[in-house]
Amino acid sequence: MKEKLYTLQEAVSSFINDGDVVAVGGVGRNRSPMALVREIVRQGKKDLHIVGREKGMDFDMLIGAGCVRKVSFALVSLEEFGLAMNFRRKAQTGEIELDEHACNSVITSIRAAAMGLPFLPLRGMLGSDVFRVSKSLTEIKCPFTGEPLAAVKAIKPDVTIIHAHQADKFGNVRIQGSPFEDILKAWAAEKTIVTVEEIIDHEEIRNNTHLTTIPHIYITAVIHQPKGAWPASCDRYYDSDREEVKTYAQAIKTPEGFQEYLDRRVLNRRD
Amino acid sequence: MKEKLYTLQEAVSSFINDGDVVAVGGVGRNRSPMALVREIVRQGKKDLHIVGREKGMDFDMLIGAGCVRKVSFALVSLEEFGLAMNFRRKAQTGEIELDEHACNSVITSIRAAAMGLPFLPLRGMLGSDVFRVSKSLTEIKCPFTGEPLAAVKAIKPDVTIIHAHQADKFGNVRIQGSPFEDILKAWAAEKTIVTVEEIIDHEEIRNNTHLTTIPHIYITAVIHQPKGAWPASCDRYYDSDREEVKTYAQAIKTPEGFQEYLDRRVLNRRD
Amino acid sequence: MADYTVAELMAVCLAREIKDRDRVLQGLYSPLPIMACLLAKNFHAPNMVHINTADVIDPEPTEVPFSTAGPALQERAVAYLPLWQTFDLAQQGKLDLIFLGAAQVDKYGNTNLSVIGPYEKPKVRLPGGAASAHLCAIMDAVIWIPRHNARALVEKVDFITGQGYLTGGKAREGAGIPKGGPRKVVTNLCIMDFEPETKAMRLVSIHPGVALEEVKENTGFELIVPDKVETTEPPNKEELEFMRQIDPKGVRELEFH
Amino acid sequence: MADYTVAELMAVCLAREIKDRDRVLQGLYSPLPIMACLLAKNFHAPNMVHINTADVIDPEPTEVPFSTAGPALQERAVAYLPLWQTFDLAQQGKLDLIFLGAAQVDKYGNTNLSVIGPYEKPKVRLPGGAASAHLCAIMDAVIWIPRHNARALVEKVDFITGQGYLTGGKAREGAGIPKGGPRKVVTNLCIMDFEPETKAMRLVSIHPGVALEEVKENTGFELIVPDKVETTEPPNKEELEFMRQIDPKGVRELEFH
Repeated sequence: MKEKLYTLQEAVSSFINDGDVVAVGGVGRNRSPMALVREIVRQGKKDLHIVGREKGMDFDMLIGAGCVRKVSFALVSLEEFGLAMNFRRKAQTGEIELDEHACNSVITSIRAAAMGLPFLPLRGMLGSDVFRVSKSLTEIKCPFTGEPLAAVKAIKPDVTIIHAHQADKFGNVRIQGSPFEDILKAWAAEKTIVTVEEIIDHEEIRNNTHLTTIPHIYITAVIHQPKGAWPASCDRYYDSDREEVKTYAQAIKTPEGFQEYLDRRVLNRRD
Repeated sequence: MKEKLYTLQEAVSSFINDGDVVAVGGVGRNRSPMALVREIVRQGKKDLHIVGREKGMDFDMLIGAGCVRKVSFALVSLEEFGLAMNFRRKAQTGEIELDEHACNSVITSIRAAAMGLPFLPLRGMLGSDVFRVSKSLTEIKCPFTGEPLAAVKAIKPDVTIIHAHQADKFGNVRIQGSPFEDILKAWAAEKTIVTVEEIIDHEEIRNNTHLTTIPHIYITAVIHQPKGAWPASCDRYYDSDREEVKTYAQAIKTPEGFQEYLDRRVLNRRD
Repeated sequence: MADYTVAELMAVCLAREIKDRDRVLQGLYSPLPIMACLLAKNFHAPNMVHINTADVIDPEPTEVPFSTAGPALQERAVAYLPLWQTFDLAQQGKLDLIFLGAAQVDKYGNTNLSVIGPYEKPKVRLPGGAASAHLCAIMDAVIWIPRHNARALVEKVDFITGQGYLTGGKAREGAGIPKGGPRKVVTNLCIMDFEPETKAMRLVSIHPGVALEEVKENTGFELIVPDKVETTEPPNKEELEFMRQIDPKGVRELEFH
Repeated sequence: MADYTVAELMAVCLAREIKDRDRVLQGLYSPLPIMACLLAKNFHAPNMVHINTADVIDPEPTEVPFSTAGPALQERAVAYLPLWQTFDLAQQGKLDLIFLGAAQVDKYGNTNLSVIGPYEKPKVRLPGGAASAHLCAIMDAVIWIPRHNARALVEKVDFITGQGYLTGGKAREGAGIPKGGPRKVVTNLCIMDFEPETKAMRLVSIHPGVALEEVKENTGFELIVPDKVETTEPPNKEELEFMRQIDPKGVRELEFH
């Protein structure tokens, strides 16, 4: 096994390239890899194709900061704090390309890649305009039963970014709460970068085989980043910081407000 | 949640019917649900279609005892103790129908059912005579890339039988070692019967959410059956009983020897 | 004046759609559905299975959190269940009910959470339909609308995110999605269902204190009004006490500010 | 007389096929492959990834168990990895090597573990090919044959369970399975590979004390014999000590009794 400890700066500059397909961990404002997101913004990555299911501030910030070319998603929202205004604005002007999905079709596109397949079949989707307008979905017939199904095109991430609870220096990772699709995203990607609350001893991994949720073969870089999900929650460690999300939700009502937020909370700050 | 504690006899008589598709847990001689297998033999179930990946004494005994109509498998062998002679004999005479697979194609047929799909695509298989002769496999083209793939027909078990380590009375199950495909098989089946080494308190389940490997919604019956895998191994509880497997391997060299073994070790004995 | 809020009334209406042993998925930003699940489990449907977006099954939260995928929703759960596995369950036909929010719902129960205006050049880009385009095709859904008005209840949605009965009648079957469909629509004014033949939306009951005219005026299409329209049964004392105890911060009111 | 057994020699030959950082799957009833994985990891390939049929990754067993899916093979592993996930990895092209046993192997490296005689009415029904029909189509394999004779090494297998180079040359590409293929065949007499153009089996090295004639006589087809044939490098003292220490019960000898 290879040691894989990096700083946030090193990992983002070494393993994320302009134009990459980037799958982003977490759901809503829970266990989102926000420190990695902010570092991507600081490093000014461009033309990313970001992929996730139900996303919030992470997607909105990357979109607002101009890092994004294309979005594969089922929902982008700030939950009770309202709309993801950067997403809305850039979608309305056509500055970002939308690859709209249902939760399970975007999950299935990741799952196809995780299984090493170019597509997977799916029930449902038929009859929805999401299906009708999508370039990632088409209709097929089961070769055995003849029944109509949706086919979902695989999305293979160049990089997956997730925040987890613990890892050893070799990249044996423990998620100690809701798994979301983080594990599928790590399986599917060429490279996976994980920030963790704690670095634990390798012996601890060996002594508790059953607690490892993602083994080292799926992990490219491990970053010790306590509070790396902030202002999202990290199960067992901290809840989401509603005040910060509210501040963000207020700020993004205008492009100027968002830029001011970025300057203050991201660009002139280090994680 | 419903209480689901049964005796071995009740569970097999209530939930397994002649003609059922039965997925059998474990691999080789590890965590095979042998007490359930023996009870199926004692109750004289007929025309079963048994499904597993790399199976041993469990499949051979069910086949030898005349419970089986069809076998979906990738390998049936007693490992270092040699051939599964009941399997061999009845395959050679045509008394059982063979649905031969590779490990991953039989797993994928279960996985398709677990995903609620009539088929799944698969890489590989092409060029093999296993593929050529199979009624469960056919060639398809990816609707997006055009590449040739195998399609695997779903096998939906009527019943899955597994042996696990612990469960509460509601059927929240803990597997504390190699998962094999037991979890997929439970997800896929209409009904799942599990024998366990220990019944644990429901509070213990609630206090350690992360240790539950199969939640109650997938489980139909829980049987407290210590040594329920014997003579197969049960990780952390006991290793396989090589003497017993050797005795079995000797016995099955002739149909008479097998019948004598059945009488002595299965029919005139209770688990 | 009633001693309950409209949020509390709606939560109870949603809860009543859950039968004992039902398997129910509660999604992200679903303050009323989470109340409904906890109410059902605590009162009339103790064996319902509550699956949530925090990826657990049957949690026993001490207090409802603001983010309905938040860590508090893992509390005392019997197992983790990744959402993709819940979707597998739905594809197997083993998930019984989802609750569905929408910016627009039309006469045939189609829902829109994608765009107002044309898809490629939208007037308003909405957040997206989350699970709906998948699940609405294969199972039962109950739709909740906190603001019943003619912009939310429309003749025809601008974009079908979640499949209702499409153009009504047998259109769902024709589209290859015979199973399920929207069962009820619960709003701040009333409860509606779908007439079995035409699959057009039909009034079931009106909330206490609401006039039939108010419902009609705020509905953007001609609602079927049967001869007999009930008054919605309000929450009882125990239900109210339970909600106030498990939700002291008022998560259930989030959509009504 | 050599101070090592042919099993030990073959284990070392298999081990040498493992490069550092290779991801290797070791299957059920695979006494030599398990020795090969542990040898490689302990000596020349410390960063190889050992994935096994006990569904774990990188175990550190104290002692090799008889069943190569046995609980002892979970010891000190870094994680559980269900086999279906390992197959997903293989489909992604991220598994580097498997070892493959066979009842028959032919000139083009096709292997048979299904039947002797016609498929529908076999003379002998064999146990089945386990992972081979899937993995042999998409990755590199090394085949081990404990008894090199003309019944095991045949002109043409009765049934292709595991894909080799099919009818040789570009036949694999033609069948839609361009990647991988058998790399080496290690027997109790020698090591063979496949001639790059015709994909026919070719002698690489003969084990110490074995005559070329013995190899030829025991091979059921005309083996390509290059001008220069090496003698197989025997296990060294450290390798032998390691094997005897980690395998005191002689699991590695199981196929040679």
